[in-house]
Amino acid sequence: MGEYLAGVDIGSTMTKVVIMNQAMLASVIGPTGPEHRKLANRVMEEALAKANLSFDDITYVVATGYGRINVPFADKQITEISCHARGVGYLLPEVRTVIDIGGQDCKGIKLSNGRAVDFVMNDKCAAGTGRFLEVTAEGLGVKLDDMGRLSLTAKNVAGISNTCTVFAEREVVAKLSDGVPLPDIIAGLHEAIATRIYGMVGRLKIEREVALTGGGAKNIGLVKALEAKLGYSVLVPPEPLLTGAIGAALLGKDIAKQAAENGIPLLRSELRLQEATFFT
Amino acid sequence: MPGEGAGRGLAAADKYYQDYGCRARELKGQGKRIMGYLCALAPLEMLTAAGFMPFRIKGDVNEPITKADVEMETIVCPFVRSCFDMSLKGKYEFLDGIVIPHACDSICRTYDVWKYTLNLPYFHLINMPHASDDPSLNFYKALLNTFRTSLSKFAGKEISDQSLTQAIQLYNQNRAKVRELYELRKASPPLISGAEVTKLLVAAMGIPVEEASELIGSVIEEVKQRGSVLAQKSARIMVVGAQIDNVAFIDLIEDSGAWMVADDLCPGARELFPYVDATDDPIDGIAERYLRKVYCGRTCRERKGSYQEYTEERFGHIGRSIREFSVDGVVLYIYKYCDPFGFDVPATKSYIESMGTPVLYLEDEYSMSTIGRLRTRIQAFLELIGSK
Amino acid sequence: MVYVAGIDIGSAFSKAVVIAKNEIISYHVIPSGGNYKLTAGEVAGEALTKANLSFEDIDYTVATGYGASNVPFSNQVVTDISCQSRGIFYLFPSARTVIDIGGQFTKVFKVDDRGKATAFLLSEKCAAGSGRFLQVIARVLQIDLEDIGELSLRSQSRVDFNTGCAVFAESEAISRVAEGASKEDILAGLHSALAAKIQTMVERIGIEPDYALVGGGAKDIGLVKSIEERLGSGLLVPEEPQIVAALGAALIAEEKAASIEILH
Amino acid sequence: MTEEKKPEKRRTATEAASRIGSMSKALISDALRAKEEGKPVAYTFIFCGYDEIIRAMDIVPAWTESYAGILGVKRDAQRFLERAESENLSRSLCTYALCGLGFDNWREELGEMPPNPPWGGQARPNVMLSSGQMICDPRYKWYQAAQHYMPDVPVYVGGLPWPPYEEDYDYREVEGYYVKYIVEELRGLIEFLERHIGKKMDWDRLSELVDLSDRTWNIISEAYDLRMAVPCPMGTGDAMNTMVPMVFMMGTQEAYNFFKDLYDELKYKIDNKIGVVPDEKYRLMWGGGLPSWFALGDFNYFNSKGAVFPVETTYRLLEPVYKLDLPKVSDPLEHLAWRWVKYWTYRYDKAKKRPGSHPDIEHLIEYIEDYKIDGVVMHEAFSCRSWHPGLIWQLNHLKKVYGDIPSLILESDIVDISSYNEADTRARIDAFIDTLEAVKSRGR
Repeated sequence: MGEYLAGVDIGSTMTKVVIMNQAMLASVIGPTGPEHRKLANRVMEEALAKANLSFDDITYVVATGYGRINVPFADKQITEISCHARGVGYLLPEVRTVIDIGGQDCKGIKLSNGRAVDFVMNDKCAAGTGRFLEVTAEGLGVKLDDMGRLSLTAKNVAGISNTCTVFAEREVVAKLSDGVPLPDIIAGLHEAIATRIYGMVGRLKIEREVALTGGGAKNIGLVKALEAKLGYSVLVPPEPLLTGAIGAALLGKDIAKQAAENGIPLLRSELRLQEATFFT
Repeated sequence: MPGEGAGRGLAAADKYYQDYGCRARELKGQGKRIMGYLCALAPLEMLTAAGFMPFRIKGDVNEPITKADVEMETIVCPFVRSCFDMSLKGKYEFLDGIVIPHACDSICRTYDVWKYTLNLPYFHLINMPHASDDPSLNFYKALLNTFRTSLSKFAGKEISDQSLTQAIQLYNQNRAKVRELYELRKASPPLISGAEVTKLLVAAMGIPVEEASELIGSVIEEVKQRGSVLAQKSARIMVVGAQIDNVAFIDLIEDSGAWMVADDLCPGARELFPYVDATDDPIDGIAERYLRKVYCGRTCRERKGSYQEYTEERFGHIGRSIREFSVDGVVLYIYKYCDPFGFDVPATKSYIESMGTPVLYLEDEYSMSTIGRLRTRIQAFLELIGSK
Repeated sequence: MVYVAGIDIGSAFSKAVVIAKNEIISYHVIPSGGNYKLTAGEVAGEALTKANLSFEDIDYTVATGYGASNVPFSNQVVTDISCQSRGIFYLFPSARTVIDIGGQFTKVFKVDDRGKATAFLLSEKCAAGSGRFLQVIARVLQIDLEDIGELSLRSQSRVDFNTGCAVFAESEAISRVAEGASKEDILAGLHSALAAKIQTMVERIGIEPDYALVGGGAKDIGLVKSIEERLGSGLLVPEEPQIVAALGAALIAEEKAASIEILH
Repeated sequence: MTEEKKPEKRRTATEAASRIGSMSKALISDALRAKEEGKPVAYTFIFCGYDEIIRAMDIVPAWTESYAGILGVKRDAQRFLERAESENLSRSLCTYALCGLGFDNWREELGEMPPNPPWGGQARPNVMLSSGQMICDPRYKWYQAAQHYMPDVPVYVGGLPWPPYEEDYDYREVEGYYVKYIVEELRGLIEFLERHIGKKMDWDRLSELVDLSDRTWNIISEAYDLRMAVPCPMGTGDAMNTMVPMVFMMGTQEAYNFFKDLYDELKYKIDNKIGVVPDEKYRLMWGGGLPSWFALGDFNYFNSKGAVFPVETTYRLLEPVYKLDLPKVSDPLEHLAWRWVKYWTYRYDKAKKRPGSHPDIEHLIEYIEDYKIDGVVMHEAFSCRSWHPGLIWQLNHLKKVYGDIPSLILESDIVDISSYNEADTRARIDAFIDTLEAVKSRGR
């Protein structure tokens, strides 16, 4: 039957939208700017166009992520913790621990039959988040996407002592000037961030299988560094950026199903999709 | 006469909370002497018996710490730094002195910084032991008598056993009121919100004990009269931690769809539930209470028997509250740089979880700037409890 | 004519100053980039070209700054605190307290009546409250670093900005914008947060006017104003606040050159 | 995290200091051997006041701070810190304790030592001897937390406080009950040990050891006083080594002999004008804070700039016993108690003589004058609230009651290397040397 669910995940750096019914129909990923609301609408429209649907075809919209409150047309806000859990549980049922490395935070989530049972989160300090790599990549004059590949050619990993992202940046630039090979430095950065993440997520008593999601999962160097810490290989979903949005859509589906079963009408947001910006 | 100047009910509590120190300032104007103190372990009965109005120094999460950093390292507990910052900024200009119990390193090790930076006529460190065996208790009694002598010298009046006994009664009545207040939280939904309780208890730290008891009493009446007006929410939360003297964090919990119905905090149950027993020498009862009845991480309880019994001895009161207040989840809220509570986290967490109660451990910095960041954690924790 | 040069390789920008007879002949500023050695050559080369000189014309070169050791052609390396003191003394002999807001560190130091540093303080081991704060924000708000100052002065109601981390200043700014705060108010908030930290450092080292402000941060009129407010005193700001250390290095180089002359 | 490159072998000025490596290694292996031979091992703290008692009962001490420090020196602390973090212990807590707890947690989980532990690892204790004294909170919290991983190991918590410095009463009015309390707590310790180790205290032996440690206090003071000489024969860098027999071997003949040798060596160096640095330009005092164990090389860096450290307030928690005017008592425990209280109150009278002064300030002034100090260097270790709060105030107050003097506060940690950056630290040292020169040249 034509029940369409939408999940909108506004992260600190990337915004993702998926539209699903039985399977995923459309997904859009775009950078998050200062104007969340405007962006949410734009990205949603794009996704709808891709799926040849209009907003009225959508049964339920769940917003998640750091900007979730800025999605006027969402029917419900749910934290990224629950959404990632639901999304990964759906994509990779065997997973017990999720490590999500976002642009400005890092989460560890413990799963038990597709639901979050415990979690840890870092967003106090940029060390251990994607920003750490972004900033240092800038300092090195390297494209973020090349970091992973480059680090794999490291001969001997350079030690990065500073955990403060800003100081790490100056530290790596100094190392570069001292003639330390680029790959060694980048490998050192991955080592440093993997260490921070491992220390934090370790609080959950990590159990296999482990899935890696978020932008960090696209960085092969970081994946390898984490696998080295864990001592075994991790699973990475086909599109690691989308697990939150997929989970959001699925939770929307659960809510719709629940309502139908209890024969109560589905509570929906008054606001429909329209060009809203933070100025208005 | 008691209660003079003190308004009534939640409105008065809110006024004293918002304008913390206004009553002390007023009384100072009327010639009352005000003695500041840091931390729940200052023996208030002694201050009151000496004719002072005890005034609890608090910080301010909304005020960035600036002046304090000129004299004090930033590796000190942020709550203590904020208290010091407020004092330096003249927020408590009405104080005649400050009494500081040897609570933790952050307080004890900065004693000289406080003493030599704030020009106040009186300072005294009560060098409370960390051990709690009998020799420690006797030592503590000796300390209290040294303090008694020193304080009466400054007060210019002898602190008689009789005045101590009266003070003890006043504070025990106050503690009874607080217990009565907490009864209102047992209903579901609670009759009074966590934010309302915290505001009231903070307000009470800044006014004379008789007025505090009356204020709490008037709030109890008001709340009973208004009946069950609070909405039903998804979870009943207990907060365990060192000191919370503002509602920002509690609002965060209660705005996220839960009620805070119990605590092991200062100000809160940990500090305000224990009574002082009537003893021939009032010092005995006071010493026993502050060293052995206030379950603060800074006091090392003697281990008798197995480690499990020891854990029960240390955290049993938390377990009892979880049952009595039918708590669904506990937020373990610890400040950075807090040695007494920081080292307890693994044991506290596993004790509470062993009761089947989920725990959210948060390390925070005593600043509004972090509140936003905690929101997602709180909401996720509540979703997690809800899906159980 | 004896020409000497001062080279300052900072973590964000590199500067070169050429002087003769105690007068600035030319100077140049470029971003430090990823290779200090190349940067050093480039910035010095540019300054020399401006002065129609070549490396051969330079009698003595003093290098300073975070990357000083990477200046192959320097005769001597001198700490940036000594160079800045010397430079400030040349520009403002009355300055006793100098505030340097650099790329990542904020430094406050005392200069005596001979242009020598007698005490100093550096900001803590975390970039909170460093100049980096502003760079990050400029990018988020899609404005030029140069415009930050002017904009902030138009603030109506300042946003209280109190993040722990310079990098997260970015996300905090983003959410403030999302909440509808204006760029002006956000910048004003940042400035006051930074100024508060600086005031603390000045009080720690001991208040002593006149105050001078140098480093990239001194180009930010909004920051200057908000520091002046907090200190309740005006600030001496050089026209080119970024080149003070390089200038001082050059002045020290000139003294060296002179003393060598005497030896010969 | 990838560890920093191992530090270059640090140069020591004295032959005595160069012997320390093997001595501290021996301390670790003693505990391990004791385990094998079924002898009792006790976790305990430096300056716990228990030394003579432990030695007299043939209990082998495992100094948990020492092992954490060694992990720091070897730049191998991070994995244990991470382990502790995974246990929900905040990284802002004492990193000695975090290393120790990380190690305990790991060892207990494996039932054997963690992978390649430096020097064979930290032996599992039979008892843990906490201290509810005033030095720091981790001294009672650390082993309380360790019980979470070793629930079967009994813990003793004894209180050894000292009177705070106050104007409103004289410490002599209270020292009596402080001593009484300490004696009771030490007696409690002995009962606890007799109960759990099943060995009686040999009181005559205890008296001998107390007498030996008195003499060791004296010889240490006399040896260290020799460092007043110009040029200075031994700096703080070396003192961070020679603290080993002082704090881990008190009450042993070996410690006494070590400092006797040090005394002779320093005498020889002075007679032959052998200084730490050939051309001594600046005499600095290490005026507060524990060192960064992974960066002791920084002392050599100071030396390379012509700066020496003739004296430090750190790891010199003793005075010549004959200066403490201790009452004559027969009970060795009472003697220990008096020595403890009189040591901590040693400069109280002095402080009362100088308006607005304080014993800590008097301590600094005394050293500045006795050792002809040009500048004060301190280290603020972020994870330790024992010695590090109050440093800023001490400097401010010193300048107020005594006079201005160049000062530098370094910021890092005792074992957490992620708080350290060599380039930045040395840049600060360079700048400080410049200010010293500027101030000195004014004087001339």
